Amino acid sequence: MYARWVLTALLAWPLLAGLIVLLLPARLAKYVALAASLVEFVISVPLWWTFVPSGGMQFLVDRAWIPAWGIHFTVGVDGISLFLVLLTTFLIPLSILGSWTYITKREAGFYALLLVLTTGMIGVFVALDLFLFYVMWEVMLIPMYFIIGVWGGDNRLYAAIKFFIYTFLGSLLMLVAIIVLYLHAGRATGAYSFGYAHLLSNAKDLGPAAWWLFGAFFLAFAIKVPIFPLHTWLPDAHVEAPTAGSVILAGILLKMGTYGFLRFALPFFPAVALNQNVQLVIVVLSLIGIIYGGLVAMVQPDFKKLVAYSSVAHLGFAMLGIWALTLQSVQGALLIMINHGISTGALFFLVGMLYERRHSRLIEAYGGIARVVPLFAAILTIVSLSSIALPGTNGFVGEFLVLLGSFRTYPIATTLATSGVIIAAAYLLTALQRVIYNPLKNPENEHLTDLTPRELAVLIPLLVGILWLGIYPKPFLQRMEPAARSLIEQVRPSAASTAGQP
Amino acid sequence: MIVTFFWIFGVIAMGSALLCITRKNPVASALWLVVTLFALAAMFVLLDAQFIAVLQVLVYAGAIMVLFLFVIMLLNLGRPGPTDIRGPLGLLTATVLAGALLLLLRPISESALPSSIQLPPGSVQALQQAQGIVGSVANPLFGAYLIPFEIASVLLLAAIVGAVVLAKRKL
Amino acid sequence: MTGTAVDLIWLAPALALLGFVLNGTLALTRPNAKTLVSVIGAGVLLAAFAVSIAIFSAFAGLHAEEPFVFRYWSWIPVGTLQIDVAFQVDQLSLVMLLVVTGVGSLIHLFSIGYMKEDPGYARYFAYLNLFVFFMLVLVLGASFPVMFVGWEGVGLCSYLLIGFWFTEEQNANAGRKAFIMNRIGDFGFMVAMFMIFWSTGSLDFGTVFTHAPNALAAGGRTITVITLFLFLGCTGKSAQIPLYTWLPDAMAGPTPVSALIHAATMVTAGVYLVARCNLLFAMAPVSSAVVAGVGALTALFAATIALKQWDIKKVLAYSTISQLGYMFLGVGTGAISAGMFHLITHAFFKALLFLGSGSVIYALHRAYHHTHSHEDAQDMRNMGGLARYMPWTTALMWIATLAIAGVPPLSGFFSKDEILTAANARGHADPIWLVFWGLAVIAALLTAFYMTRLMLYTFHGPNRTGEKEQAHLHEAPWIMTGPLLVLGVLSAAGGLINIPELYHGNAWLHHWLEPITQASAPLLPAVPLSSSTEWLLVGIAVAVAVVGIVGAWRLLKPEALVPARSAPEERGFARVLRNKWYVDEIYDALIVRPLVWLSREVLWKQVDQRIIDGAAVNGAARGARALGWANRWLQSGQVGVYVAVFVVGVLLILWRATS
Amino acid sequence: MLLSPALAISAVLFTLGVAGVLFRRNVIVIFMCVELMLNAVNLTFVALAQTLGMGGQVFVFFVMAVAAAEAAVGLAIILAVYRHKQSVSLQNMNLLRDG
Amino acid sequence: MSLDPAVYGDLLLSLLPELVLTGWALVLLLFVAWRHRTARDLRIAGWLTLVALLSTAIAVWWLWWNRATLGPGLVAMVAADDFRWVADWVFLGAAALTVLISFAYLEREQLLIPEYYVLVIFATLGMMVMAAGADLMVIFLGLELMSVAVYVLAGLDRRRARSAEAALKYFLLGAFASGFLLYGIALAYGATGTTNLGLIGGQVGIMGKPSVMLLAGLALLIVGFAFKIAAVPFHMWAPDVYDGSPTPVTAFMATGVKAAAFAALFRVLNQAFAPVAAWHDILWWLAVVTMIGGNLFALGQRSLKRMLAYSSVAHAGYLLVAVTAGGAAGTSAFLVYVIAYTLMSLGAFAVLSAKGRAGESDVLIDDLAGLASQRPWLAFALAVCMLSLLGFPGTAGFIGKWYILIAATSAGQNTLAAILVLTSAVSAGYYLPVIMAMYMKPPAVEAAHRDVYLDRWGRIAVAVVVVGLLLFGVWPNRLFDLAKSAGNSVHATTATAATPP
Repeated sequence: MYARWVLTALLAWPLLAGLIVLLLPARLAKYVALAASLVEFVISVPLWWTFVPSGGMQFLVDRAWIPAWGIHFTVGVDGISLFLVLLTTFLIPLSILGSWTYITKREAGFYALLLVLTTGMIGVFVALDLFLFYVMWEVMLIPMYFIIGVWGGDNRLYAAIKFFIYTFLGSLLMLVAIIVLYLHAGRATGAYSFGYAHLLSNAKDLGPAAWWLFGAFFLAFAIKVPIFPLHTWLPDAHVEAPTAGSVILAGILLKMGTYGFLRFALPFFPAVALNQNVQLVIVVLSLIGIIYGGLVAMVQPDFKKLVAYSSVAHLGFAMLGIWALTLQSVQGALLIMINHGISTGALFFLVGMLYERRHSRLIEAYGGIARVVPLFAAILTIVSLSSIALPGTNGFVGEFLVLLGSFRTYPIATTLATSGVIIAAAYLLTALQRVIYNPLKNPENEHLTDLTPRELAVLIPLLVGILWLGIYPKPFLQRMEPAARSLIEQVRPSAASTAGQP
Repeated sequence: MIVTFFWIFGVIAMGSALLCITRKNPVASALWLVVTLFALAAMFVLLDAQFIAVLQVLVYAGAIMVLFLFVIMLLNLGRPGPTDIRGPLGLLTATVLAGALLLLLRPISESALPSSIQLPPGSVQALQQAQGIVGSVANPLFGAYLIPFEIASVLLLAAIVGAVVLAKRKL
Repeated sequence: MTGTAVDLIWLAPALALLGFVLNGTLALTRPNAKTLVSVIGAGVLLAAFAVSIAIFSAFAGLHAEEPFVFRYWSWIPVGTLQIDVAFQVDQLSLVMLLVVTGVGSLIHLFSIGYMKEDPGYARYFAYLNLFVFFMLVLVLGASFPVMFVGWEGVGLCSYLLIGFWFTEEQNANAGRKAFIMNRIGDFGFMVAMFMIFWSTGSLDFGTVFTHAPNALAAGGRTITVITLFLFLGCTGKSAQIPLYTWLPDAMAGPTPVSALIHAATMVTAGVYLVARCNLLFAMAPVSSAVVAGVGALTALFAATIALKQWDIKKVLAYSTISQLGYMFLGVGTGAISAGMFHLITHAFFKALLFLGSGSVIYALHRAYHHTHSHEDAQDMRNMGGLARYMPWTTALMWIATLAIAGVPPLSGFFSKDEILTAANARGHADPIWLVFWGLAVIAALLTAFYMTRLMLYTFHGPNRTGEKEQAHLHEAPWIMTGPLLVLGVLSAAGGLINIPELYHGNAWLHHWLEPITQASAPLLPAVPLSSSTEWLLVGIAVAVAVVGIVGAWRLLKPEALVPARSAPEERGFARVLRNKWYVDEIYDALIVRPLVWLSREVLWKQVDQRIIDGAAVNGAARGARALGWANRWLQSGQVGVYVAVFVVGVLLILWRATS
Repeated sequence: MLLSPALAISAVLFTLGVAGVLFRRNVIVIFMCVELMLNAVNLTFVALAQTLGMGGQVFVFFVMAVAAAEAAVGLAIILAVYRHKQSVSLQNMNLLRDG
Repeated sequence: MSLDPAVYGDLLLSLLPELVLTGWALVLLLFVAWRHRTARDLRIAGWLTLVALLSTAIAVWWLWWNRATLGPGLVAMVAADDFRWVADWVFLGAAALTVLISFAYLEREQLLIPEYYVLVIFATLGMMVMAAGADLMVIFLGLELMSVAVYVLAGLDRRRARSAEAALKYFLLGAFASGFLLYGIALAYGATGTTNLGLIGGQVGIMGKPSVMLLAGLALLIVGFAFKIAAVPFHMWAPDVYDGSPTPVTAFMATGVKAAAFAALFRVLNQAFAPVAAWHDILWWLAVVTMIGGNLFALGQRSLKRMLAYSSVAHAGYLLVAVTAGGAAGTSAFLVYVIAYTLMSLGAFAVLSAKGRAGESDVLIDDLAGLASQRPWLAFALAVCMLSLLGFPGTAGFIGKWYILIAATSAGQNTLAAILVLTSAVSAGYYLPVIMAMYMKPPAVEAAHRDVYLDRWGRIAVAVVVVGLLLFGVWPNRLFDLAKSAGNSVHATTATAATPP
């Protein structure tokens, strides 16, 4: 087993590095930050081999923090969180490299915040103490708030505060719910602790309280996902944020919502979550997300907004898969979470690179540039295809699994959801055509420079990920399966036995 | 007999209080307040609190009210000026609010004290017989109530300092 | 593992992929290394073709009844869902393999000449190789998902190649349209896959077809829905009603592409799918009827449109759609071998026709290029009398025309006749097929007519290209006419692979495919036709063809034609046909525009921006702030107000306490 | 026997004090009304002291001290304000307000 | 160490801190009478004050260390328990921080009034008396002592009409409110025959159904305290007075005065009126309207100082939740939160005092634009304070809020908890703009913040605040132990109702 301290290190190192970077002169900042993030990645990589798929929660660390309330510093990963952690450590160096020339003011602060953000995000994924989880959940809010607000676009202040208050509002009710759970468990057992396992095992017989507790958790996560109609913070935040911000927002932050559902909302309140009406509502909302998100994306004049709305659609698939609770759908949802991180991240990078050259995110500002920047065009095409789930790319595996799995539980809904693949093709190919194909009308585009080696260095890893996950996802699926299985068994004992069987 | 007297003084007190708050001239108000205070002093006597009654006359009606009048004169508000009584709307609101307050305070006067805490009737006089009128107040004051007494002294000191700070001509 | 050349099956797609990788790299790095590119591009295909032949012969030697499945790696293993990257070698896939690599090689060679001048030469061959790769994955895939990889992959390549000259907006549009319409089909394919998995527990062809009979009630609702969804996929990929409209637009791509993708191979994938799943379709009579019916209808419908097209490639496009209709009629009828037979012969003569038209266009294009004129090099009204300038092409294209018209003994005659016969025979079991047969016969008449029209206007009568241009009209180089020759031979003699017993042939293809079809055979109504009836049908078919050709020859007056620029607009019914029954317009008005309008005006501007964001979100924020501001008139600095509020508070508290 | 009349009277006086504060704008008069309120409370204390013991009377003693202290400070403040505004009317005390 | 109230020695010992502070007050008074001309005299007075506060704190610590309790009889005028000691530390800390930020301020504003420090000490003394008082009489006197001193402090800046007006408004309404308080005391006395909290509690216990007189008394008592803690609807003086007073005084009012009033309220309600159900209901409503009102009204502000004033109202609402929750948990939560609140609120005012001129009433939130780029450390400090006020994890404010939530929910007050968090979310609407202005907006003019200045002492104060906020935010354990023992000390009876261990 890999060193026990690995998760602690993953949490502590970026924070430390962030503080150091903050004090560095601007010109050094990005180099140090990049180095730090790479170190972080290197620390995290061995998890991949040392992780034991059937080992449940592992790399556990459990230290008393605030004994007065039974608060512990408890961290660990299982098949669900492992990949989100790796995704985080994978995307951060790329984001730093991607901001190399994009960020021109207060570099030190920017990169420091990125690193602090890393701690927050990893913390959310590995926390096994609900207090710790909540703290991390909030902590990652501030850096993102600053990243949008300080380095964002013209309308950044509005976007930043909207993002903050939206998330904050949702999470605060969850805070109350957590405390109620804590007291419930405490009264039941006499042991007062925020430990995940403890609360989970004592979340039974909540009675009607379970309903509004679930509601509180649901609100917090639904906003993050985001589920229609709580999604309107997303386009603003995505559009205004700097490239790295958008990448991390889409790549990781949104996953916290779906992760929250998998880790907390479902296992804690299975009775509510599987209640007929609740299922209906959530499935319908996911469907709306898929179709509505796609249709709205189709008519966006702003490329970033388009990608933002496409995220709504993608996450809709994930939600559907999660709630369908079959082995295939859940693993598919997990894959979608990873894929979306890679593909959408790559899309945002590409848009950002275009923006750096022409300072416009509007689709009609371009057109016909495939002739001028063939490499860019080729990569943009590949990424778009992965985003519309072309077989052979990562996108397909996830969507296919989700739909196939969900079909068992919700045949009609899934059939409707499948039409999402048509819409996806419609909006992305249209955008693709209007950006890189068509006559090259705007003379400013005549002299666009093609991708630089640095930009390639950012994109190549993502492309590798796209193809790897598309052609040989087995290593991922293997590592997820036991976790997904046990989750399903936990939530729907009946579902587990039949999961996958016809 | 006593009750009647008590009521007489009570009515005087209330009447002059009413006049105090309705006279437009501050000086008049102040003087009517003095009348109220005197009436109260009389009632104190009827309530076996002669020493307090004396203090009432000396400290309140004497010192404090003189201070008031002094300020009024100093600020030269004695001469007839624009009235400071609020307009009809203000008065209406005030009356309504005050009426409501009185309504809510009324039950208090009817509530009888629990017998457990009541001293036998006349025990106060007995005490005064034994320790003298002043002594009966002084004993607790310098015994059980020593601490509040000292705090009061500090309070007065603080007040003096404050008054000086605010009032002295140059800073 | 058979220990024979069959094991090398992975090599065929691998070669194509290699070609793509190399050419792709060249396209991005050294786009002008044309010789290298052409060597790689065509080379890998020829190699693949060689491999295919080797495999074919090896396989034939094994006399295998069961398909060989080669599993390479586990792709998507989740619970009981075990999808491997696996290829299946059996009679059916091998036939397709040969067609794809064979015709593919020829078209690659042709392209070397045709695309010589093009700046995107390397990119073109990269795409072409990639297409072949995906096409091979499609036909070799041993499970629905793997097949689906190829299925969408070829769609992608067709998208890229249609929009190859992307600087023309309509080309890019055509590519997009093709992809999206294919996606509609793919949607059906996916849903079908889900249902198949949850009803049979697997997606491997082998397992599915063995479990299907027990897992699914023949003629039941599930199997019908499954097959209908599958067929939806086919209509998208194989351009059948209602999803055919992308194919004519697809002619925007380079002509060899039209030959390879939109005539010979990709568009037949649907037919292949139905053939592959013949058991499932056989279990669902309703679906079979739908398949056959749609096929027959498409055959006729497309033929009518082809009557009035002026763009030579458009004519061929509609004829392709119509011929695909025949194939679906065949496979829908249950005559798998007939359908496949027609698929093969069609691959030959349609490829020939396209490439021929390609060299015609090439010639005109060059001519116009010399004179710097911007006339339409594809409009038949600008052609005429080309026989004088390009005899080879003319001759070869006549062969193809007669073949497609169904004139004996050319290949098309046998295949088409077999389909008609099968349909007619099935008609004796359930009469609806007689209607299909009738439609198909009329379509045959029209086919003969419009093809003759095409030849007539293109190669005969006076030349309308222009005085100056005529000097520059001449035959295309050998690298282009060579492949034409080969295809000419195949179109002529292609029938040999499946001469029916009627003519004491050995019906080789039919027997070859029996291992594939035997499972479904017992489920189909067997109606043996008396040889007299068969002869009658043959007679009808031939008569129809002859009538069509002669009729066209008599009725049409190439001399009367005027060049495109000065041509008058058609009137009446002709105009309806000219405008393809206005189907595109109808789709646009009924589906596309409303959807876009809904998305932009309602969903985005109203629901998203005004209602959710404006009213709910910002509204709440503004409301709270407004309440805050509203406090200012209380907080006016007037102590009187403060006291009043204070007293109100006192009253409330007193009241709550004492009551 | 005097308790409930005393309580009633003091309640009335207290209310009158409050009413006065509400009626007037002149700061000094308002302050006087506050004094009136205090005296009303004193009456309650004294009346209670008759039945509950000397504690009440002692309390009145302290109230007087407090009243004196407040008077000293309060009047000083009033003077300070008057220096700025040449007025002791609450109407003119509106420098501090929202907005 | 158990002290017998009957023995004068013990009694004096139990009052040791107050006596020490009084002694220092007299010393300082003499010094002031002797030297009151120059700025240097002023500074010396300030240092003396710091020494005074420190020595008092040590006295408190000594008593705390020896577990000094005043018993056995309940008849004592003052209580000696951990609650008192902790509260004393809060007051002394608030006073000390106030003094620290006063040095520069007084000199800058040319307020060369050494008596200022004397008054600060008197006010602190009053607060300590309030926290100590086990008898309504003592509490009342302490409250008056504090108030009288603070009235004067509010009007200290005599050159400015705003300051005088603030003093007047505070004084008038304060006197008015203490009238109600006094009446409440009288009625309570009448209903129980005593003013000693313990005895009242006993009486109420045997009384059974509380009499009207008692309830009315309780209501008026609550009114009296509600005014001092600026609870809606008795809050309306706060914005104006805070606005007009010299900023250090404002800080002192917002923290010390509020804390003292709360401390007294706690003692009164929990020791004298524990058995009376009525007050829970009253305070529930008071808390709700205060939270909602305070936060909504704050949204409407553009002046930073007024915004902070309203935010202090909102925080009074949060603290009221702790009172409503009651029990030992409520008390501990209250202490933790009040400590956090004192720190963050003082920090905010400290930065404000550095930014502004002439009473800062003119500093708008947008005037902070670009502060981060020109005064990064100040901006950081203010940002930390804002986040802490917002109740953001990692800061003491969050820990405090969390504690209050636990107390409330464990008392079954889930609705109250929900309202608390929702209103906190609203508060983001006015705390964030401050951060936004500092970090995300460019300065209006080049030298917008050139004259922003904190002297050494001010910096120390701000540093203490920031470190404290972050430290308690991450490592609150010692704080909890303190608060818990203090909480239990007030609740000999009601301790460990349904509270987590």
